[in-house]
Amino acid sequence: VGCSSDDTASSEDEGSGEDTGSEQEETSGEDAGSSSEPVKIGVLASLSGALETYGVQTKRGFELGLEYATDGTMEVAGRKIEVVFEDTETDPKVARQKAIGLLEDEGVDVLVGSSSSGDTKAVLPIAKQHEKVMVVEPAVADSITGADWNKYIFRTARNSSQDAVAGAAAIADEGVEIATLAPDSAFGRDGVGAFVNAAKDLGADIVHQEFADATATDFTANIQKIIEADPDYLFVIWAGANTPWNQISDLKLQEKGIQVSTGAPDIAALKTMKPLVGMEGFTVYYHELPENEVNDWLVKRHEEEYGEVPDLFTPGGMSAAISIVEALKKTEGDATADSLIPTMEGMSFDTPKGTMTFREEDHQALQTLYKITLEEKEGYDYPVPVLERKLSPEETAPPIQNGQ
Amino acid sequence: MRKLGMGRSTGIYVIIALLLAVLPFVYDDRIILSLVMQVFIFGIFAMSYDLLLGFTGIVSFGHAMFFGIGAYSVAIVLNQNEATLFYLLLGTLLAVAVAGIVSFIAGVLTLRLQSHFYAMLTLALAGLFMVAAEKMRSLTGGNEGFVLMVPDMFIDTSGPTLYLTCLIVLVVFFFLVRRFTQSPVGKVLMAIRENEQRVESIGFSIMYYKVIASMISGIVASIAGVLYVLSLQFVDTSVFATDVTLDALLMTIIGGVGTLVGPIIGAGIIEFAHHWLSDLADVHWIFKRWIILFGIVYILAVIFFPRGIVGTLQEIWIKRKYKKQQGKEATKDKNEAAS
Amino acid sequence: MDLFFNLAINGLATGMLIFLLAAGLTIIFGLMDVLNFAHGGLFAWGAYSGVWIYDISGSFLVAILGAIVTGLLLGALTEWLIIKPVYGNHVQQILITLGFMLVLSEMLKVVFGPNQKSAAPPAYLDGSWQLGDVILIKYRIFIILVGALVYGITYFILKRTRIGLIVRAGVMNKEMVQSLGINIRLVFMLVFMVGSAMAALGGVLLAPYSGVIYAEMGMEFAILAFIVVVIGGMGSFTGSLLAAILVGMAQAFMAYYVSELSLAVNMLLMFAVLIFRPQGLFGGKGEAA
Amino acid sequence: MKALLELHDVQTYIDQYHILHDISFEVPKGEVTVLLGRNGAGKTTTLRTIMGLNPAAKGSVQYNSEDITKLSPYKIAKKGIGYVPEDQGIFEGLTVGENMRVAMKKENESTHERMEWVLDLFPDLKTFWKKPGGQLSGGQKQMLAIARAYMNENELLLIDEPSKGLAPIVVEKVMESIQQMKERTTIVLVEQNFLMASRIGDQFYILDDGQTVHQGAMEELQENETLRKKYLGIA
Amino acid sequence: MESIISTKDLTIAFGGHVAVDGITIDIPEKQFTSVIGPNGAGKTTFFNLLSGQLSPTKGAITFNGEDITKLSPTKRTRKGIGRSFQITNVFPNLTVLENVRLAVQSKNKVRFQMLRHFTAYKQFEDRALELLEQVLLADKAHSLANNLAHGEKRKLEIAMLLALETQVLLLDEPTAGMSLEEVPAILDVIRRIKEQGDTTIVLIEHKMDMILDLSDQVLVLFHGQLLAHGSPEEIMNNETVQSAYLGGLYDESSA
Ligand SMILES: Nc1ncnc2c1ncn2[C@@H]1O[C@H](COP(=O)(O)OP(=O)(O)OP(=O)(O)O)[C@@H](O)[C@H]1O
Ligand SMILES: Nc1ncnc2c1ncn2[C@@H]1O[C@H](COP(=O)(O)OP(=O)(O)OP(=O)(O)O)[C@@H](O)[C@H]1O
Ligand SMILES: [Mg+2]
Ligand SMILES: [Mg+2]
Repeated sequence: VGCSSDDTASSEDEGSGEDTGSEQEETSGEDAGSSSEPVKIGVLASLSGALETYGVQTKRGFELGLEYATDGTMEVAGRKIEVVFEDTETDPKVARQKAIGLLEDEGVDVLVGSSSSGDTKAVLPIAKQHEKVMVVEPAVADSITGADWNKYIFRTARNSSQDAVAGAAAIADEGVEIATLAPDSAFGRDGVGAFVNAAKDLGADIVHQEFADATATDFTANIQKIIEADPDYLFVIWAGANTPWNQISDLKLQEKGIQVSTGAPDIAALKTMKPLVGMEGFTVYYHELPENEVNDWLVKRHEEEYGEVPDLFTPGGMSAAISIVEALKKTEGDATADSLIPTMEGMSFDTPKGTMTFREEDHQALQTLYKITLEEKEGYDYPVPVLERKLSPEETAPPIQNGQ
Repeated sequence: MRKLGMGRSTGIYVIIALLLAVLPFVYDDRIILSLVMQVFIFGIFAMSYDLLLGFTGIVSFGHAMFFGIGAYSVAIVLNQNEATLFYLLLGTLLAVAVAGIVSFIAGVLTLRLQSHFYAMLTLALAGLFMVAAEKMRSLTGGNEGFVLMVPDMFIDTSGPTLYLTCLIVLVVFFFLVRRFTQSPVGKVLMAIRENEQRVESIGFSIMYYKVIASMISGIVASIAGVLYVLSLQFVDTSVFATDVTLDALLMTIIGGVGTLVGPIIGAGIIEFAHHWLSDLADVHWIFKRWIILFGIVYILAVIFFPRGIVGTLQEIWIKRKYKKQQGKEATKDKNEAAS
Repeated sequence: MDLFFNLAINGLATGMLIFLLAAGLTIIFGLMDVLNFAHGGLFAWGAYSGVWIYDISGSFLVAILGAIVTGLLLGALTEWLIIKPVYGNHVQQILITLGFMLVLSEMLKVVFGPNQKSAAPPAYLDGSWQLGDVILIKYRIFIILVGALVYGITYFILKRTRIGLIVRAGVMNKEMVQSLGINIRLVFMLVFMVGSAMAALGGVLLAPYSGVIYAEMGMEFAILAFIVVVIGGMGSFTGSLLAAILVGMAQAFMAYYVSELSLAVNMLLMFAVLIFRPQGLFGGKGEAA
Repeated sequence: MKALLELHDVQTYIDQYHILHDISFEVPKGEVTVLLGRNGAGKTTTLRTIMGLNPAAKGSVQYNSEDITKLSPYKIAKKGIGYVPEDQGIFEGLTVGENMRVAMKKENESTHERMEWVLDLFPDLKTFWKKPGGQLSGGQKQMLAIARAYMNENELLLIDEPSKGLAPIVVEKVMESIQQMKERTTIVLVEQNFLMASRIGDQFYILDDGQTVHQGAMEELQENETLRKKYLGIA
Repeated sequence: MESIISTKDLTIAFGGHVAVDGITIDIPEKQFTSVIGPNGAGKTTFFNLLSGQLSPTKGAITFNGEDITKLSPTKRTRKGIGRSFQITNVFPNLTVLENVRLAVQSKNKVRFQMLRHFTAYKQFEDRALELLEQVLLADKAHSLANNLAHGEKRKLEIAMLLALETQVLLLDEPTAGMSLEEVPAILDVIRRIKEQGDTTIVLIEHKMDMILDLSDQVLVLFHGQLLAHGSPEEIMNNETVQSAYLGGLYDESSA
């Protein structure tokens, strides 16, 4: 009763970008396999709550991605593509309900999502039960392509280990002394673990690992310890709202000869990093970094549509869309997992971040990441990531963790 | 007369339960069914909360702790062993035992003090459990949690097996808890809510009763946690979050404190209001901010249904009865005057 | 020794910040016996409105005043719409203020957008002084001073005027206070407004402190404030100050010396207080000051 | 003489319960008017209705020829009406001294004088000046409640069962004090202690089941045994 | 005469203030003892010590020869000391009937029965109604206790106490605030219990006629100490009692 979701962005509103899918007709979810039927894609994202900004980035990217990959026809191999967006509210329970609704009531053929690792993990078993391919974007937890993985799961997002490897590649070298600072959570610990391995591989010394309460407002103690360890670099993995940047600068780390490095976040969060101008680090995406047609198209269309540049996770959403459309082209519209999985394994596709490849073993997309420095620039109210060098997909390839 | 009334309400509950039991066979909107199942689970949880708040007058800010204990006990036992019914039962027993012990300790430590100490102690304990779940990463996977295998019969979480299991557990616990609240002990609990000191001086030791209430409530809550993790096949530290406690609290208050059916109805209202409001996001931009509407619902509920839905209905009913009685008396007086 | 000073000063500053947050709550809770779960929302509104005003006016002082005014107005509105129907009923207070909390937080996104906002201290409070190895962060010293000032003024008002007395009497027996010719409704509203203004002040001061504000900050910090109120002893104003400082210090020192437990500091502290000194560290005879 | 306070056909509900059905009486200035009646007759509710604590649904309350039926309690109190409630209304967490301070509308010479007079009347209060009101003995609370009401320059005092729980010697003091107050203040008294009521009352009203059923001068009741039997059950 | 309760040097101090000061007294079994004294003399506090609401700073209490100084109020009630309260002390949001039924239930030692329905205990309800009849409150049986007038609450209080059928009844100003018309009825109830002769009653009252009428012996407390102790007549003629407690009022009322 009243629960059929109307937020399907069908081809009618292509180019309108506004999510007013009001003329949506009811479609029965049965035998979606026949080629006259549209292909349905369900996208799970945090469209409200704390991760709303990420969810919205994914959504915009995904819509533009479909448009790009189908040349605006919103059709692939003769089948229309329909998308249903659902808000997970960053609550695993809701995510799961929405996923069930998408699969069973809407009858979607492919799932995409979601903004948080918890939401995503709660949905993984359902994809398996329903034997539907799920493209994970932008959740980062390693276990999604590790311990909790199943064969229906593909990921266009980079995982924590890739971040870590990129972070290491940006600063680690023979004899360099590095300390780390991360939130005391699975996210922080996994990330540091992977970073430490990667950095050691490159010959660096890890002199101190510091974990802090992610909700704390005061990081003095943590920074004190780092000062005492006196490394060349402090590598910070941080997510969450209370940031340590102000204190890092107030306690004059840089003046003590400790360089700070971290992954650059989205633009809103970059604004809080003014004290870190000059920092060397890496990023997943910043719209000025990649040089390719897809990205040019994305930046242009995104500005037309929304009056602003694409942000951290917009290309991820777009990549997910492109990967699905490309796979469907190859299967000639067959959206069943049986034909999609073999097609997607090892598949390469062009994204705003260059070419990505789904690794066969764990379905993780190998992709380019960027080594950057943060610089002050005229006309920007935040420190701008400036390209140092591209970190190639091979260079940042994470270890395979799903036992395949 | 009271006996008769009781029988009738029991009958109504049984009929409703039967209707709910056939629902999955005649209605196949899976999302609604899984929503109804969540209502069952949170109905149990809210009911356990009401046992504390509504019947004994104890406020808890950390009730999520028991929910989380239930969820993690089963999840860890199933994860560390095989996903069979046997281990599910073992996990459930573990949940009950741990919840029983923790609620016993929390109760003994603070229930001799004013009630907000229990509230705050449970809040602290829930926080500590959350940190523990986060720290024991080899068992729990930290705050990101882990996906778990469940016994085969429950694998299809939107199928009728799990649905019916939740319904049966709800019904059983509803009648058990109701019987408990209507037993002599239940009456003493209500008296404690009203005036502790007086209960002591008519010869009951309140500590025993409060600890009993705390334990039963904790154990029932842990059962809700068990079902929750079965329905999610995934667990993370959010089961210990204050939000979970607040949900139970809101369900109890909206439904009607001290009424038992109230919390279940409250769970239904909150889950469905949540679902529908958030689904309206595309009808009008305002619904994108459905949380605002959700908040307004709470506010209006307090203003217009200060005693919760069920409590307010009961009150109206009592008023009616009183009016009738008055009317009768008035006519009687008139008749007398006339004669 | 330098290390000790660094930790102590930063702990103190954090404590003062928590105190500013908790002060409004203590007053509203301690004097009026209202469990205000929307307190965090008022706090977040103070932060957002302050940062917004700072952005357009360029003056931090104006921003602080603006936040206080926002707090006063929102406080009046809250008391009038939300709190008035539920005086004396904790259960209903929880429900209605939580509802209002949702509205307040989400309205932030409607008004200011869903993104987190960055905030920096004004130039004259930016940076730090270095004395040997002791680093004094200017903004933190500023917070400590403001905290002390707020405490002093409030303490004076509570001790030296009849207002504290009247409010407490009003909570114990509202009818009787009215029967003595006091418009307790108005008094309650004023107190509530002041409490909200304190929350808003805490919010605007927190913004440059942590560098970033976000819509969910209210709930996160409100729980911390509640913990402080409990540790300090329900309704004891001085207790909240000392408890806040204790929490701030504990966070700083625990993070350094027993970092494994740093996640659990607040909870452990509250746990210990409840077990060993349930009336709160400084609670006792229901003194409001 | 013009009546200071008049009630006309007052009807009051508490929630849905109809408590006062028809209360009418007049309180002449400078006299002591006693309300009598059995438990549950509605005496307390009548005083509360006058104070605006349970406002009348129908009928009117006139004070100094002004309609105060719908005013809020604090406005009524401000007009110069003092109230000693049946349950004493002690602020349990405040000390005796603080209880007195809350009650004082202003502090000046005359209130200081009053304070001295009151503390002479009830020396216990002075002894326990710093003790929380909640820890007083039953009788001490009663004294505090009365003392509080004496602190202000009131034109009318509503006193609900002042003698309850007081030792005989204190009852006597309270009676004297009421007699002294009478010179400045008009008093409405609810009192079960008939001896006391008859000694200081000028006129009486008898309430039964929310209605005023009888009235007269106090002497009349003292002399008329049948009346006493009928309404009060005493000889 | 057997004494049922004896106190030895019973003392309690609140901070510096000694509210009950070294009281040593035997309360004879199956007799009617009254306690009088000025306001604040320590009468209620004395009761609180006997019933266990407070524990003494010094001294001991024995009941039926057993030392009960350390027992909780609950235990003392079960052993047979029941009391009523000076301030009205009932369960406000339960009905009058439920208030009394709880006391009946306690008397019948139904304490931890959590599975049987309460209506299975019909006899409790009957007994409760019977008690309400006795105190003239039967017509209010189904009202919430909260909605009673003050005097009615006092009666409820007495009904709850009677329900416990304890060996000792401690009555703290049971008729305060009760209307003149109804005092005799309550007195009747008390008198009837007294005449049955198997209950020990201790009464605090300020109504002298009542004391004179009912008491076998009278204790006078003054500043926490036992000032005098004897038959009602002796006490009435005691000059200190006359001047410190009774004032002039008593003479006239008895006249
Ligand atoms: N809050 C209430 N709700 C319902 N009924 C009430 C309430 N308060 C009082 N009553 C009823 O109103 C009637 C009158 O009460 P009131 O207190 O005015 O009596 P009273 O004359 O002062 O009696 P008493 O001498 O016992 O103090 C009583 O029957 C009482 O039961
Ligand atoms: N809990 C307490 N804390 C401190 N002082 C107390 C406490 N209880 C009683 N007191 C004091 O002890 C003294 C005796 O009080 P108690 O209540 O026993 O008097 P009482 O003889 O019953 O008087 P009344 O006739 O007025 O009821 C009083 O001065 C009172 O203030
Ligand atoms: Mg009365
Ligand atoms: Mg007494």
